[in-house]
Amino acid sequence: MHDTQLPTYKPKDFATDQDVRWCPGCGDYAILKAVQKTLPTLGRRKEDYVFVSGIGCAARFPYYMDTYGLHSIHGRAPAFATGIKLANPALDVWLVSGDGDLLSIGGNHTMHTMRRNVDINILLLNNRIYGLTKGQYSPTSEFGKKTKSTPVGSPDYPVNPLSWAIGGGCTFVARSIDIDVLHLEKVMARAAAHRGTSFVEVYQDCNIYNHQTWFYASQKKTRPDSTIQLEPGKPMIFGADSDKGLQMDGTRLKVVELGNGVSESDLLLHDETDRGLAFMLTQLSFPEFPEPLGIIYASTEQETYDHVVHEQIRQAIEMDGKGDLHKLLHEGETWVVEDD
Amino acid sequence: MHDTQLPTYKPKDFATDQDVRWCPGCGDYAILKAVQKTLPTLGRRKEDYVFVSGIGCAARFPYYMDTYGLHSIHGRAPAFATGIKLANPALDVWLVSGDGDLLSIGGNHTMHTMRRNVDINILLLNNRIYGLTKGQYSPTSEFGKKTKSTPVGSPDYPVNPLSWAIGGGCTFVARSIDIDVLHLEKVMARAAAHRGTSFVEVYQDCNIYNHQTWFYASQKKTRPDSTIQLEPGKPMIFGADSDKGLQMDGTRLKVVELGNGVSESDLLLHDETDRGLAFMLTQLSFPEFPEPLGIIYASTEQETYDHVVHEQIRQAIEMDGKGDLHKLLHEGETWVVEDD
Amino acid sequence: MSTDTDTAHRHVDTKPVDAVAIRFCGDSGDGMQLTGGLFTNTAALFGNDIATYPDFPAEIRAPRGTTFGVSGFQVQFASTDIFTPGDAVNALVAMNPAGFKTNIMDVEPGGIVIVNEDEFNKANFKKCGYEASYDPLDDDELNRRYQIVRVPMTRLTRESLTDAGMGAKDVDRCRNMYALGIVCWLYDRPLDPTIRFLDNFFGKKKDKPEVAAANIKALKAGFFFGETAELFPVRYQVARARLNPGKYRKISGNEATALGFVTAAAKANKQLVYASYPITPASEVLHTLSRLKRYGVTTFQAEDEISAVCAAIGASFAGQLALTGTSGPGLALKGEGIGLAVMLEVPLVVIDVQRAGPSTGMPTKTEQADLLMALWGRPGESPCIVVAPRSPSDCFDMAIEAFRLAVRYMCPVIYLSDGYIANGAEPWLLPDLDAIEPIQIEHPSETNNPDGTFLPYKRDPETLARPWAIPGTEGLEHRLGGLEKEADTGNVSYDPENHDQMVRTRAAKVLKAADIIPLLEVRGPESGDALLLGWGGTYGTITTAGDELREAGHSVSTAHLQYLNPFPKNLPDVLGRFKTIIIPEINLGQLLKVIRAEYLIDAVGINEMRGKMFRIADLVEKTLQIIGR
Amino acid sequence: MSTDTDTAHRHVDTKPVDAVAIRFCGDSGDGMQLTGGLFTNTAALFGNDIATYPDFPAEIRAPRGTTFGVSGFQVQFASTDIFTPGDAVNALVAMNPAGFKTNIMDVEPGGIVIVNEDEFNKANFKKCGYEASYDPLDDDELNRRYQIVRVPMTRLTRESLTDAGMGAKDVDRCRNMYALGIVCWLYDRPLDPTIRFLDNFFGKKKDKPEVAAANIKALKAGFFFGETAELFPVRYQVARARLNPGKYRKISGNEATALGFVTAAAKANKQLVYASYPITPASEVLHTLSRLKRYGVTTFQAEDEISAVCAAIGASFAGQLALTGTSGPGLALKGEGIGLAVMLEVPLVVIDVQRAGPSTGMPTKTEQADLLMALWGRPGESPCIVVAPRSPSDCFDMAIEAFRLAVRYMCPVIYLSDGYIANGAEPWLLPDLDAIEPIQIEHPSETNNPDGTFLPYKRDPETLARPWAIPGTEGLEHRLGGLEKEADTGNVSYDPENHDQMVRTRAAKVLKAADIIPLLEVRGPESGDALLLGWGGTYGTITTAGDELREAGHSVSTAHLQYLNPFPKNLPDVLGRFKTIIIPEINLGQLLKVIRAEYLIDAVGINEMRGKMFRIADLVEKTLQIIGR
Ligand SMILES: Cc1ncc(C[n+]2csc(CCOP(=O)(O)OP(=O)(O)O)c2C)c(N)n1
Ligand SMILES: Cc1ncc(C[n+]2csc(CCOP(=O)(O)OP(=O)(O)O)c2C)c(N)n1
Ligand code: SF4
Ligand code: SF4
Ligand SMILES: [Mg+2]
Ligand SMILES: [Mg+2]
Repeated sequence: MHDTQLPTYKPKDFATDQDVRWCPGCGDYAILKAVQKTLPTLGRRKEDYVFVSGIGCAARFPYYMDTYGLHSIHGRAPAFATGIKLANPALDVWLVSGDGDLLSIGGNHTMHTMRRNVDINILLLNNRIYGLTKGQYSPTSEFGKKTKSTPVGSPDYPVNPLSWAIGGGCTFVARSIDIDVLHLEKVMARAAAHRGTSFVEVYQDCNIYNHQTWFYASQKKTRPDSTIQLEPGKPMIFGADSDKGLQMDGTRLKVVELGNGVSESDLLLHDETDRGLAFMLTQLSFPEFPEPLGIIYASTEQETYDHVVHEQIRQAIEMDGKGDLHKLLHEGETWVVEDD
Repeated sequence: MHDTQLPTYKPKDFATDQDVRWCPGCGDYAILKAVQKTLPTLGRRKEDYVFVSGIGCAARFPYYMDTYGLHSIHGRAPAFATGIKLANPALDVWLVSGDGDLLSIGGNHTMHTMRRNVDINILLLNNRIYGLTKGQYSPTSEFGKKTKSTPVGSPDYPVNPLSWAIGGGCTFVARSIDIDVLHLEKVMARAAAHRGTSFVEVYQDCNIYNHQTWFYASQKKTRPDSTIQLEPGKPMIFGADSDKGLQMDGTRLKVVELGNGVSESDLLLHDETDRGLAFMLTQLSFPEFPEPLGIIYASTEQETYDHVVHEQIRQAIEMDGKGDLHKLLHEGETWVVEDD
Repeated sequence: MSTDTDTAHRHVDTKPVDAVAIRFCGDSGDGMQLTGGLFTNTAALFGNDIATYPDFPAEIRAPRGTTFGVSGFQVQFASTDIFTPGDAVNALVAMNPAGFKTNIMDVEPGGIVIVNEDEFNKANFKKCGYEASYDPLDDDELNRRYQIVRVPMTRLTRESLTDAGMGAKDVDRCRNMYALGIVCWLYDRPLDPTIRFLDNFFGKKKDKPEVAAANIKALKAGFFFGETAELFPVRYQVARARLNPGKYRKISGNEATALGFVTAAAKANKQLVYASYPITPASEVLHTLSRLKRYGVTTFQAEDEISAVCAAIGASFAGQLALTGTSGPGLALKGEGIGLAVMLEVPLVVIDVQRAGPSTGMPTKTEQADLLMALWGRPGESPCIVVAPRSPSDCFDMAIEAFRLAVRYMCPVIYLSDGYIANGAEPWLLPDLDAIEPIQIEHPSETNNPDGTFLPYKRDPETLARPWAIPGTEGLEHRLGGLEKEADTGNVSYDPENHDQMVRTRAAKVLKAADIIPLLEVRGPESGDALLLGWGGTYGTITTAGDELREAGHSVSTAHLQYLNPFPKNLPDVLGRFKTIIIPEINLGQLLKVIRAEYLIDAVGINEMRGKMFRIADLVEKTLQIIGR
Repeated sequence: MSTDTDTAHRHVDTKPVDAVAIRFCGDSGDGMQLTGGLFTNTAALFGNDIATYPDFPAEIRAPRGTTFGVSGFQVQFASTDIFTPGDAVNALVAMNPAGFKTNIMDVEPGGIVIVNEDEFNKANFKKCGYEASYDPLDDDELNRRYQIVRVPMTRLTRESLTDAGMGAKDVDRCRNMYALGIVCWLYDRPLDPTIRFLDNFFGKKKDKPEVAAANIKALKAGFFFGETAELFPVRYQVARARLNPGKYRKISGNEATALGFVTAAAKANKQLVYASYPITPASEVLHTLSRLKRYGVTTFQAEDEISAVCAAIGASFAGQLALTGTSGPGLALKGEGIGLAVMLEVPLVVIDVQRAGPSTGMPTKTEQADLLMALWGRPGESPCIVVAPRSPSDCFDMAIEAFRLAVRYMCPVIYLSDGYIANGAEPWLLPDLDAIEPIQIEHPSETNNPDGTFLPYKRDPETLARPWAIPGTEGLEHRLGGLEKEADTGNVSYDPENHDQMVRTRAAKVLKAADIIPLLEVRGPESGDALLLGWGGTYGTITTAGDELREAGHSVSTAHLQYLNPFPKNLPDVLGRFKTIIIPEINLGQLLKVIRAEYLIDAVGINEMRGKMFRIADLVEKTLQIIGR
């Protein structure tokens, strides 16, 4: 079916003819653009991509990607994605959905997909609200947040998606931001390269029901002090003047100011493979701490689920040969009734 | 309804007349006994306890407790428990169920209950297998484990229930073992005292389908070297001869031998309120590390969900008075049609 | 202002009409819901009977000018009793070409179409998919068919607000009030109620008196424009309706549902625990109830529908009135939980505000296709009581009924609303709270067995209900579960005879509810050629169609089932008195199936699946076809 | 050994009988399933027709000696065509008082009851709830009613194995073989097949030749005991049956289900992807398929049933044959997912091995009460094809049928098995694989629109199915989803007419399946007084009852529906030819409802909810009551 040579794609080759129906100003536009820019760089054929989603504003994503796509039902996208990989592990499956979809109704499927290490890429478009159903609080909404369903404030403590992913055994955990398309592209390229489940939280602005919720982390002015860019092996440094950093203090992370005897070389180096450190990093939250952006955790120690499953089949065949259906049916004790 | 004085209960006051139908040798018996021994010490009335469970061998628990009980459906016990607390926060709700029930089909409800910090006590009877359905692998079964549904070995990486609980925001996380009734009682008493969700993993032997899975941690001979008893503020020491301990090594925990210049005072002290440390502790697994027993994490910083919800109601009434239904119906623009 | 409107009378003739259906349409950002709502209030306060239906776009904020971003609001106001927002639109207000394009075919021939001419330009034609070279306002065919009235509303609004001191965007936002002003003039309606609202809402609540003033100015400008511009040859007047005397308010189905359940809890002396997960078109019930904490309401936004139904069952076990609510996809998820409630025999009410399916379907559109799922969508023999409100205000009454039955028969009750009545509104004669019967609940405090033990499944011989003993009660400790229970003791039992007996008892108990369910009433003669039998949100439409058929001399009566399981006891009688039973439904024939199976009657369905209400005219026509006239 | 058994003939007379039903019962630990299975093999190899049914306890390992820990296994073997394990038990083997107590009432009057006398002691009486002072073996009434044969099996087994060099526990474990030996003697059956098995299983597979030897010794000892002890006045002999010639094996429904689906995949040239979550009584399908990796089977044990159905749909979208399986509570959870498959129009088969409900119910017991859920348990108009195997071996054929239909009509097919046929076993005439028609699948590789685009919802005019284009195919990229789709393009559409059309098309497509569904066959005369119409696992029982009724001179025929949606095209014809239609079901009348609604026939139900199969005698009697004889 395939010509042997990979065509050269442009971002617009991945755009469908459907009108994009998000609200004006929605953060999802930028993310869509970033994905459409990233795919041509990944060296895969267009027909091998499958975009899967649940239900929600974010979950409209597949309609705008000129690849194979499945806009499924609320919360179950990870299960569909798993099924697709079981049926055809050669496909490159991207799951794009919202915080309500992947963490509220779909939290369990997301978790089990992560722990199994199914080889898919998950983009969690986190706007801390239910957009499509017009503004109820989501599992990432702040405690006390007033929304349509919590007129005097949310009584739930939010879940921290990245801590939960680390705790649930995910092998690749990262974070990016809607408005920073370049950063997004970089993170997505790494996610795509990861074998196993990659889980990328994207801070996304819902222009209508939760506008500016991430502005502290996304706007030029406040961003340097409220976030920290992680680079593998590099010291953890941040601040508008690159004058702050992170150090270990016993069992905990602390913020230190550079100068006064503290230099860059005294800072903690980022180690993507250190799960304990990764957990601590995901726990950092503004304003006490800068919030980490980039690849927080990436481990290649585990096999992917789809690989193991198909390897078991391959080995079974290798050991005992391809199954002979006739023999299978005739297994066990049989007897013959003769023609009288 | 209540006499004012609390009756003095004995363990057998909490036993029903129903035949206990677990297999001979099942670890659940010891846990049942421990619970029946613990309740009389907690200072609550019998009629205020509600035991809730899902489906599975472990989930038969409520039938054997002479309290109120709800043997619900598979995986949903946390939701029933939440509903009970919403309806009547004065009740003392215990949720007892298995690893399949609470982590596989019920993982999401468990997680959301924990992050909301609903004031219930969860006992996870973890036998790393589906007992009731006769021996399929569970989310805590080891990678490669051969079971009825995985004849050549499980292709899933297991979930670590305690890491996942910490990552999901649980405010009380502990571990105990079926055969150590005294330890169990101690842990359960602490769990009962905790305001918010307490999550106790109990290593439980399934005598029929997964016998001896925890023997390294439960048997006298191997236990001292394969587990570590955590005590708040105490050094982390373990081993048959109390000759080993844990220290921080940069961002990671390491095992050290005592002697040769390393003394008890060099060991890490257990701090129940340190979530990052707690995460690292839950990651320890035998044989590389001893597995922690006791209270791993306990934080009292958060309010309980049921409290917040009922407090919102109380405050609403305090501010604007108890609602007047007549006024409510007559709200907004009304008009009168006169008799002609 | 009211004097102004009086003086307006001299300019043109006023023609009295019985009823008028107006539809306002435009972009989601054009404020059509507000405009329609304000006109509705005006008509209601004046004393008309009213019925409204909003038509939201599926998207949150679709790009401006697209057809899928069109928001509409229809109101019928009348001097007679009306039951629907009307079939054919007598007057359309179209704020842009997309609105015009998607709504024009619903306007009656000769109907008035008021357009904001300024928006009819090439750029906008393109956005909504008209050929660039085609201006629908110049289309001869359309101009022959309708009275198209062009008003440069954008320009006129701007001109009237030159000195308002507001930005262009804010000025343009007042266009809807300009349009409303024109409509108020055309239908001879006072501006006072709208002015009052604008003052309160923008002036007081939002603390933006300048916005209030600008809107009021635009409103008046529109009114005076109608008066001066002589665009309309005649004004219309719809006299007061003869409604039952009393105090009224306008209410939508979802609001009435929320208020009904709150009232049920009050009448039962209980807290209401509402556990739900947001879903269109049911979310509003959650929003409304979450604001009613002072009225003894606890709301729980669960992580999903399964959690919601299970939490509700937990709350019921613990002794409160437990309610869960959703739409079709959520009801599918609740099936296993509802089955447990059947087994536990605890009271539980489940709201399903039906929407167009299957699967995600068309979430903002209405349908009646969840009936069979409500009846039988659970494993095993798992009977539930099923009720269905028939109009927005009926939601209030049926909500109370639902809990009355759930508590009396200790079982789940499924309450089938739909998008049409949930979002539609009508005048509601406010009930006398004292006249509503209390909901009797008795929680035992004593054991019920001579030997001193408690038998949680010992039944009341009259209702077959078991006692509702609740945690916290000394001495009545007991355990419930989903395994089959032994009669009386409730212990787990695998005994064959016991199971047979329990299955039959649970079924018999639900059927018992027929003892207290009101008999089915027939509108029109008690016998005749045909009976139009309906259920749920089609009430208004079917009733109107029936009335029209009888007026035209046909022997057609109507009846509407609010109780779908069990049926009213007189249903077979009623059915037997008509030659043909016709069952119109917005599905492929679900009640039809039940009626045929139950009574072996060759009933005939009228079935449409268009995501919206039947047209009355279609019902009339199809009925005539069936009865062969 | 076979020579030994021959010599046995001289001791007592041998009486030829047509059929014998034996039930082995005892504690779960007593190895009754193995014993029954071995006897069945012996009978089958001998050439009898057989039918078996195991009766597992609900508990994993209940405490020894309790009634709820009793495990039973019934086998009927016959020289005639039989369809059921038999109503009344001709011979009962009871290894302990609990087994005796729970099974004795099923033995026919005058039937043989062989007991292990050694276990009949006070301690055991207490465990199973007999009064301590009461020894049932001494009960005059029981001794009058049955031929109770006391054998001190524990002692005799021990004695025979004194020199086996095994511990007491292991020795006692051989008692079941001792019992089997007695039974083999009584029914004149060779020991060879059992000895072969014991050698293989214990000797080779488990590498415990001493265990094999001891068991064989006990087996022989039992046989000789039968021969010597003169406990039985007569031996029985059941001649070879006249089965259709060919090669046979014994097969249970769950096994046949697994093999059928594997065969379907092979015939379609596809991988089988089975996504499931364990649940009684369906888990065995997962266990079996998980061992068949070499046959192109991928199994996925999902985290729950929702994940399982969704993964299956994903696998189907990606182009494999996708299967999911569960029991009632799980089917409830899959409803939303199945609805999506209806909308996506992808092939999917859903197994429901029904068990007694509602809710958790009685998981190890059988029932037929999920039919209405299978038909209608989803929101919106969401039609599925529904099929139901009628016997263990029929599971193989219907599994292939299920996929043939799913693939041809691009829709979900629900396959309703039940606990009775899932666990029951019968001889299976091994099929000729080459004679099974291939399942044709065509994945397009070219666009289907002259303009070069791909129309994923362009239908085949004959089947109304859409093309199954799969990811990885260049140029056919497309997006599917649960929102209503525009005809042909599959784009999201809220158009009212389109929705109406799509709803009707999906329904019409499912009805199209009637084009290739075999016509319903009648057993007995083609017309008459009554037709017993059944579906699913009741086939054997209803057929036998019908045969008996006809033999007794009644004008009663039988017919069994394997296709429940759509029905075979000749069903109305068939129904019209009988005066009374009687529908026996293990539910409260579910097929009955559908038949009544569809054909307005006053069919009558025979309904039992005892968690087990009808008794043939009861069916005969109730039928006679209904037809008034
Ligand atoms: C079973 C089911 N329950 C509820 C819904 C309604 N629903 C649709 S999207 C959504 C939440 C959307 O929130 P999120 O996933 O954060 O996406 P966003 O719109 O914010 O991008 C809900 C509750 C549904 N479609 N299906
Ligand atoms: C909806 C549903 N799916 C599946 C089942 C079958 N089932 C019952 S218990 C169980 C798992 C039990 O495992 P676990 O929770 O670990 O309990 P254990 O028996 O090991 O104590 C399963 C799959 C069910 N009862 N309901
Ligand atoms: S509602 Fe929010 S998330 Fe949804 S499209 Fe609009 S801006 Fe984006
Ligand atoms: S199967 Fe295992 S977990 Fe279940 S009762 Fe038996 S020993 Fe206990
Ligand atoms: Mg969101
Ligand atoms: Mg378990």
